[in-house]
Amino acid sequence: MKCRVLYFAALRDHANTDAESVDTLASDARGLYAQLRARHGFGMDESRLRVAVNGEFAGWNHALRDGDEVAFIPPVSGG
Amino acid sequence: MKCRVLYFAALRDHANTDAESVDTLASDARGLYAQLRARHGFGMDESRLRVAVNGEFAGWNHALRDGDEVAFIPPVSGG
Amino acid sequence: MAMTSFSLSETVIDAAALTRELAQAGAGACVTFEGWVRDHNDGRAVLRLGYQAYASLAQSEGERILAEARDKFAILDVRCVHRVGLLEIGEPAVWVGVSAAHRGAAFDACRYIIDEVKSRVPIWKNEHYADGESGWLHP
Amino acid sequence: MAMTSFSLSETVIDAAALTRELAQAGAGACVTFEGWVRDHNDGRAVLRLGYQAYASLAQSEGERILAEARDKFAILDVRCVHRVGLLEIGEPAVWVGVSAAHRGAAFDACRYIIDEVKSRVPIWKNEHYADGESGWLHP
Repeated sequence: MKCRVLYFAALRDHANTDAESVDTLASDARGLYAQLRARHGFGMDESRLRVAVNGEFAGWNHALRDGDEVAFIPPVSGG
Repeated sequence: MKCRVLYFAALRDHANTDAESVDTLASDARGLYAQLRARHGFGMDESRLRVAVNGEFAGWNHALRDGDEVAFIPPVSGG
Repeated sequence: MAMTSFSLSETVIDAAALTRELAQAGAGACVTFEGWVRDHNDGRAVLRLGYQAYASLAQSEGERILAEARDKFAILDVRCVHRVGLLEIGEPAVWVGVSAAHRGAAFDACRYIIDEVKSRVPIWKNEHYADGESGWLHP
Repeated sequence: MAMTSFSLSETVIDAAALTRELAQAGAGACVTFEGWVRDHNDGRAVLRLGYQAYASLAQSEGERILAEARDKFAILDVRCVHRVGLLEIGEPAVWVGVSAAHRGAAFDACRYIIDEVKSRVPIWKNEHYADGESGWLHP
């Protein structure tokens, strides 16, 4: 299946893109991040990130479906 | 001796003036307020007031001198 | 600066201009408090307010409070303006602004200042009620 | 109203206009917080900042925080605006304003909102340093 992945801040710099379409066999967000971490060499451990699926925060075990929009949220620093 | 007495808020309404010159034999602020309370019929007990002499907060036992400016400060309600 | 941080005003408080006075390159936080004239108090409809001050003592006590805030909290600058005279519903009666490197000190100092101003500065509120009465508040 | 209380802005925040939106006849207190771009952080000189947001999630999470504040505190109205894009030193990066009948709730709600916004809303700060480097802050 295909997911749309959004990147922000340090992950965006690292991936060198703000979004990409990803073919994945991962069943959940955790598996997808592991796949992308291997591809892009992200230094940030899963424990520092949050996940959002289709614009809502979700758990790492969130089951992915074809066409989902997934974002991995680095620690925020607004304000 | 003579003191200048300033009135504010409810005391001003009661005395019907914002200030007056007072001949007094009182040795301290407590005595002066007792004298003025008798004259004007102020309902407010000394325990609810603070005293200022010459523009600074002072104690009720503050010894008065000729020419002092004395104010009896009702509970404040700014803000 | 310490001598002009507190003031009484007979005219409308210009919050934007006051906020600009607090600006410093090292300031990361600015907290302001405005006290507005409410249309009711203790269940009575209020039409407008009059504030009376013992001006010279209000000035010195106000400055004393701001100096205390500078001592107690890690703040960079501070202003407080209190209105005197007649005010309509909704007008700002008092304005407090604090700038600081970090927000905790700015919040704490702003809260400290308005609490102390309300309890210590010789200013009195005269409420004019819808039923035609008026009265000084002496809490 | 609840759907437009939080917003992201690419242009300068107009604090005076936002404050006017909070006005209500029953409001006696208004507390505001502004976060300003500081000229230093962790000992490094900062020239300017860039803010990046996950806009749709920032919007919904910001609104959620304001709804929580309305539930937790006796407040009348609330607004929060966060800048995105490039900001110069001294510019307001975020503005929070709360009106309430009484000041305690206004202070508590304003503090709650900025604390939650800083910890939960997906917005990131990129600091541009005097030495030519820049870096995303991921505390």
